[in-house]
Amino acid sequence: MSVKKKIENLLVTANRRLNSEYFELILQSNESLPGILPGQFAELKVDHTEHTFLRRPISFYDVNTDKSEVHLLIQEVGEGTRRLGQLEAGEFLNMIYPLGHSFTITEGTTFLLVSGGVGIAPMLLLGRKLKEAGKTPVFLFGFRSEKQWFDLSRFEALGEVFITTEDGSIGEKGLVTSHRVMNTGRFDGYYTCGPVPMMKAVSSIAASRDIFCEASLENTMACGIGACLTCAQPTVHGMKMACTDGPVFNTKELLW
Amino acid sequence: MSVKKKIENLLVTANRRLNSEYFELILQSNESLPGILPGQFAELKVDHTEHTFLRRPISFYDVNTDKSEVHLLIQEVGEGTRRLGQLEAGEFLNMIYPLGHSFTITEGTTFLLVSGGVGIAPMLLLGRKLKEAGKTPVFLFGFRSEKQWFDLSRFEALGEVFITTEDGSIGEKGLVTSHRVMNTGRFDGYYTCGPVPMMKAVSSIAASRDIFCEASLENTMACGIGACLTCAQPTVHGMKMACTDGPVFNTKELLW
Amino acid sequence: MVDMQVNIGKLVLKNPVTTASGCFGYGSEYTDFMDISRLGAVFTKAVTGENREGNPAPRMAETPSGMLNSVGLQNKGVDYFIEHIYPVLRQYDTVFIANVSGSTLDEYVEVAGKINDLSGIPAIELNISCPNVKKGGMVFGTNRQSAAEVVKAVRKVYDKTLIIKLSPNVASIPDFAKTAEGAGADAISLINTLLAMAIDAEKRKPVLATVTGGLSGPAVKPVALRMVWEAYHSVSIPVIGIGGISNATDAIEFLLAGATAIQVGTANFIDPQVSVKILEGLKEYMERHHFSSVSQITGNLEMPEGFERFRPKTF
Amino acid sequence: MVDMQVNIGKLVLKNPVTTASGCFGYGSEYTDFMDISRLGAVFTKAVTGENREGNPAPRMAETPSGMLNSVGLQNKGVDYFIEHIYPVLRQYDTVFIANVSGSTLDEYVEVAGKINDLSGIPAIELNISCPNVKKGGMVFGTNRQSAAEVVKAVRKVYDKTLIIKLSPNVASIPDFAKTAEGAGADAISLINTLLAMAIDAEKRKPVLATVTGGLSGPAVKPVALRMVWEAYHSVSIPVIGIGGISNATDAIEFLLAGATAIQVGTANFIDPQVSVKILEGLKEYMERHHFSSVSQITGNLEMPEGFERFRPKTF
Ligand SMILES: Cc1cc2nc3c(=O)[nH]c(=O)nc-3n(C[C@H](O)[C@H](O)[C@H](O)COP(=O)(O)OP(=O)(O)OC[C@H]3O[C@@H](n4cnc5c(N)ncnc54)[C@H](O)[C@@H]3O)c2cc1C
Ligand SMILES: Cc1cc2nc3c(=O)[nH]c(=O)nc-3n(C[C@H](O)[C@H](O)[C@H](O)COP(=O)(O)OP(=O)(O)OC[C@H]3O[C@@H](n4cnc5c(N)ncnc54)[C@H](O)[C@@H]3O)c2cc1C
Ligand SMILES: Cc1cc2nc3c(=O)[nH]c(=O)nc-3n(C[C@H](O)[C@H](O)[C@H](O)COP(=O)(O)O)c2cc1C
Ligand SMILES: Cc1cc2nc3c(=O)[nH]c(=O)nc-3n(C[C@H](O)[C@H](O)[C@H](O)COP(=O)(O)O)c2cc1C
Ligand code: FES
Ligand code: FES
Repeated sequence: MSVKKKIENLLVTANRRLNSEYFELILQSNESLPGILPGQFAELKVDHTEHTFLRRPISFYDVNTDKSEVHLLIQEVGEGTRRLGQLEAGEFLNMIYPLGHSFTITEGTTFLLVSGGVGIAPMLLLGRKLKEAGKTPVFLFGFRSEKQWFDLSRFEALGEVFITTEDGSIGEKGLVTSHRVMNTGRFDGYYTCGPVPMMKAVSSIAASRDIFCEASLENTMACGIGACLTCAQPTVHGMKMACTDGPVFNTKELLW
Repeated sequence: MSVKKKIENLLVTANRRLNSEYFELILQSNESLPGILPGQFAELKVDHTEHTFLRRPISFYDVNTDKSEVHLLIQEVGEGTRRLGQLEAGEFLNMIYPLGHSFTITEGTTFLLVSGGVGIAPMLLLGRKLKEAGKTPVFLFGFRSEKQWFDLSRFEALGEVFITTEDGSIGEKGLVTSHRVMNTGRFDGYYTCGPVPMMKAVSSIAASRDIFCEASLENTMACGIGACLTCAQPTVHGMKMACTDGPVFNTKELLW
Repeated sequence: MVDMQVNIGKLVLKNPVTTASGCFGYGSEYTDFMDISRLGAVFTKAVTGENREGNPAPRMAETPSGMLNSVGLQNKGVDYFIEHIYPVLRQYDTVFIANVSGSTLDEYVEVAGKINDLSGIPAIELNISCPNVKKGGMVFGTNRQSAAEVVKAVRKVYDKTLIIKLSPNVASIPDFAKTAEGAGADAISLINTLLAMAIDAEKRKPVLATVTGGLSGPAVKPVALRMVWEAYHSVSIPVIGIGGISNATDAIEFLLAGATAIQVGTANFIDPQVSVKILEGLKEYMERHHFSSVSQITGNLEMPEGFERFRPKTF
Repeated sequence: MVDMQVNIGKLVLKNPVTTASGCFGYGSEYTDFMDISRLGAVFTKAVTGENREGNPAPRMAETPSGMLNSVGLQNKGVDYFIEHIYPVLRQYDTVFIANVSGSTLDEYVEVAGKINDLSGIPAIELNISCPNVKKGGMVFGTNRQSAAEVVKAVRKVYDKTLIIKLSPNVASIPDFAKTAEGAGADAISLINTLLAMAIDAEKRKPVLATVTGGLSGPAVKPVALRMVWEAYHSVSIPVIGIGGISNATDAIEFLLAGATAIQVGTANFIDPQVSVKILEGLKEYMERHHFSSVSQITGNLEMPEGFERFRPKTF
């Protein structure tokens, strides 16, 4: 049973710069929020410019049901995200949501949530849902450098947090997959989001340990609602759509 | 001898709303201004949007050489002028200027400057130049209604001002061409800017009186500098370019 | 009250605003956002003889005021369509028109023949213009003889309203419009996408896995408008206008150029409610301009004096 | 230091960044904004046999990420060009390439022959693709036999570098590219504008006095890129890429698709300094990607695995 998708103008209540690349956008609905699950995303309308035409898909970072607020964590990579970064409190943002197939809460007790860069975005909501389900989330975040780091206390409130940076400027130096916590047998499964090579590496480790693993993909998308068939993802069950069958897939399914 | 054209980012020092349709944009150069003549225009860069791609040609309304400031009087008619209307003090606007062939200061002493709607824009600078040249400018402005009217004291400082509105909400009711001042023989020539039917009517009256008449045209333009040949204006001397041969033409020349 | 009804072959549509194939799924993807029964019709995504996986990923590239796609007719085949999708479509009070595609003449005939038996599908749109498949598709749409053959063959097995969707990747639209009409089409629709390409300069690779794809969106509107105008003056069957339509003004431009109805494609991705907004804008325009029937707009374009002395003759 | 030099036929250009015909006047319109001798070349506006008034006004319409023009080859004719314009061009340290247009085969031959005698013009671009004139222009560019005839005839009287400018308004670019090569062209340039149309819905009139015009600007870039890529793989003479190039990334995409040089057209209207900015961006890219010579970029595109299994064969 899927929640009805909405198209709505949400009020920007805050836009916080987290570091030189990331910002956190807080948007408020004047209705009660539909149920939003970890790993789901929204399609945001950005200005039509020389370089932007389609909507931009962005995961839910956090949800505050009482305040009818959603939080998005966004990295500036191009014109679309740059414009989103310029939004100011009081402006409105048109958004289609909630979209996509979420992470699965499965059997087992301890899970490692592995992200690279802004792939951290869906992990907060996921960590919270895991905790609510009585599980133990452990976070492992890879950043390029300290420059991508920001205050992680919201994650720390939910579980242990480990960090790696490629340049060693903070946390362990190296890639997430070489972090010692990945070499322990304490996890019943992995959840991962970030660059494809990283997710593939995490998925291989999961396969070698024969444990559960889900990855959230970032295929380019035109519609976000299953209508255009452009976000195709090859799987062992044939071609799937990242926007409706995903963006979260069990890595066993993926042909990538 | 033509002044060198510049492409420059000018500082918006003020953007004043004059009425529900018109605004006055004041822009400052950090260099000394090139010589700007009445009837000349600038090509303004507007954001690339769904509906705007090319620059927008706008006449000079006023020039303050001491402050290196230019004033533009703009009517919101579409997306481009709407965006210009949203510019705020402190922002920059890219502009190519000064462009085009100006009004001619000719023999005679008393001249009627006839405009319709935002065609009023080039008349202030023209009135001032005429006055400086020892002539007597008289202004006749046609507006659709009171809604297009704004404080005309800068014109009043230069000469008599007559107004007509189509609905009679201010000034004489009717078109400029039916205004009594047009039926007097006191003028040595007319200058006109506004809707083509109005300018044609003014030009016919000038012809019937055998007096001087210049009109400023608003042909659509792509480049504004004589390179694209899209702003063509048929004349008795063949096809002319409104951006370089005009926008001001002697109405005797025009085939319109 | 303005009369919005339009006729296309035997088909009567309650209004001229429809959605384009491949850009509106099977309609159900949009029911959360609008009442799809307000549309004149929904053109479904392509149906082929057999299940097709479509093309490899990536299949999409964003371009200035447009996008490229290389979906490649992904669908589960006509039998699956009849068994599983058709029953769902029947639940809506909406006219569904099946977009029929294929690689061979026989495949087109097979699919059209099977859909002919579905009482709830009153028309098909024969897609002889897909630029994204190796065989068939555009091959039929860019060769007059093949186009004539496939239309004739389908006409034999299909007795409801037959719409032929033309490719813009040709030198002369009138040639193909006339070919379709001569071969028995009840209407033509155009344009399908323009064959195009995107490159990632940093990676030094084409963006699409298929290298080339089809361009759609506002970028193509001026080309589409010209082709619809040419087609309208070349044939006497109705023309359905497609290409970059994103608001009511765009839709009206196509009607003025000669379209009897229009399809909204890519614009649905940016605003899933755009088709009903277009419908409302069209009504508002008709009232403002005192048109009592939408058919009064079709081809109602005042021509500049003596324009034929200057432009190249294209029809 | 990166080597920016490129060869086109007998012609050596100091860099691959040039400006497109009809979009840069005779160069002098831009000297207030930039040093035009920094450009690889300037393609002049069209030169025809006799004085031409061009088309009636309006000649311009703005479109999403693009524009239509219907200038119609306005110019004062080849004799005026030789007497009054050529002497001015000679004063610049810039390579000028004359864009030669006509209505008849004889006119092309006459103009080319006369320009052959000008020592300061090392190449011509034969415009067989203008969509904006009733006779000639696109007619030659959309019919292979006429195209071959006019190229052969001009080749006989013109012994410097002969560039043929192709029309995008055809079904197969490779056919025309090969035709030009076979008939003796030293290089081909593409694309000219796409035949298109704009309508004013409120006035219910076409925007252009000629009804149709040529679409240019970023909107056409994906189509142009595809055509340049097809042309590159069809012939062994150099290809000059044109169509919507507005920044260095766009230019690099065309080089990667197979262009030896590029022309900047419509973008000059928005930023008169864009061509030198492109030149600088290209140098920066070459340094970042460790290219020592710009020729290393041409056609240097990594192809996705097995793409030929999916896309329709276009060359
Ligand atoms: C389901 C989903 C959820 C996402 N969640 C988030 C999120 O929570 N926070 C966040 O910052 N980003 C997220 N992304 C990625 C985000 O959508 C893109 O970064 C954004 O669309 C880029 O837009 P732009 O205009 O800024 O950049 P563009 O100018 O479009 O692109 C700039 C660069 O980014 C690359 N790029 C563009 N789109 C994508 C994409 N979808 N995936 C990978 N690379 C891309 C381009 O190739 C280019 O190199 C998500 C993507 C998907 C599909
Ligand atoms: C030399 C010159 C000087 C000008 N000076 C001024 C000035 O001082 N103040 C001022 O407000 N305007 C002036 N204009 C007109 C101004 O350029 C247009 O109103 C503006 O470009 C419209 O842009 P837009 O994006 O707002 O509207 P668009 O969306 O481009 O057009 C909106 C409506 O305005 C019409 N329109 C667009 N361009 C023109 C044009 N050039 N002439 C007539 N109608 C047009 C369109 O057909 C459409 O109906 C001048 C034009 C020229 C050529
Ligand atoms: C993602 C996508 C998928 C499409 N799939 C089909 C298709 O299956 N069959 C078809 O005839 N046209 C297909 N088209 C073409 C559209 O129906 C339409 O002709 C084209 O996109 C131009 O209209 P637009 O600019 O409004 O999108 C597709 C277009 C897009 C963007
Ligand atoms: C206003 C204008 C005038 C043009 N005149 C000519 C011309 O005289 N001869 C020619 O071969 N091409 C002419 N062109 C086509 C351009 O040279 C170029 O091929 C086309 O505009 C595509 O490039 P762009 O998108 O960068 O503008 C003209 C284009 C424009 C916009
Ligand atoms: S983005 Fe359209 S189907 Fe997934
Ligand atoms: S606007 Fe380009 S020549 Fe006048």
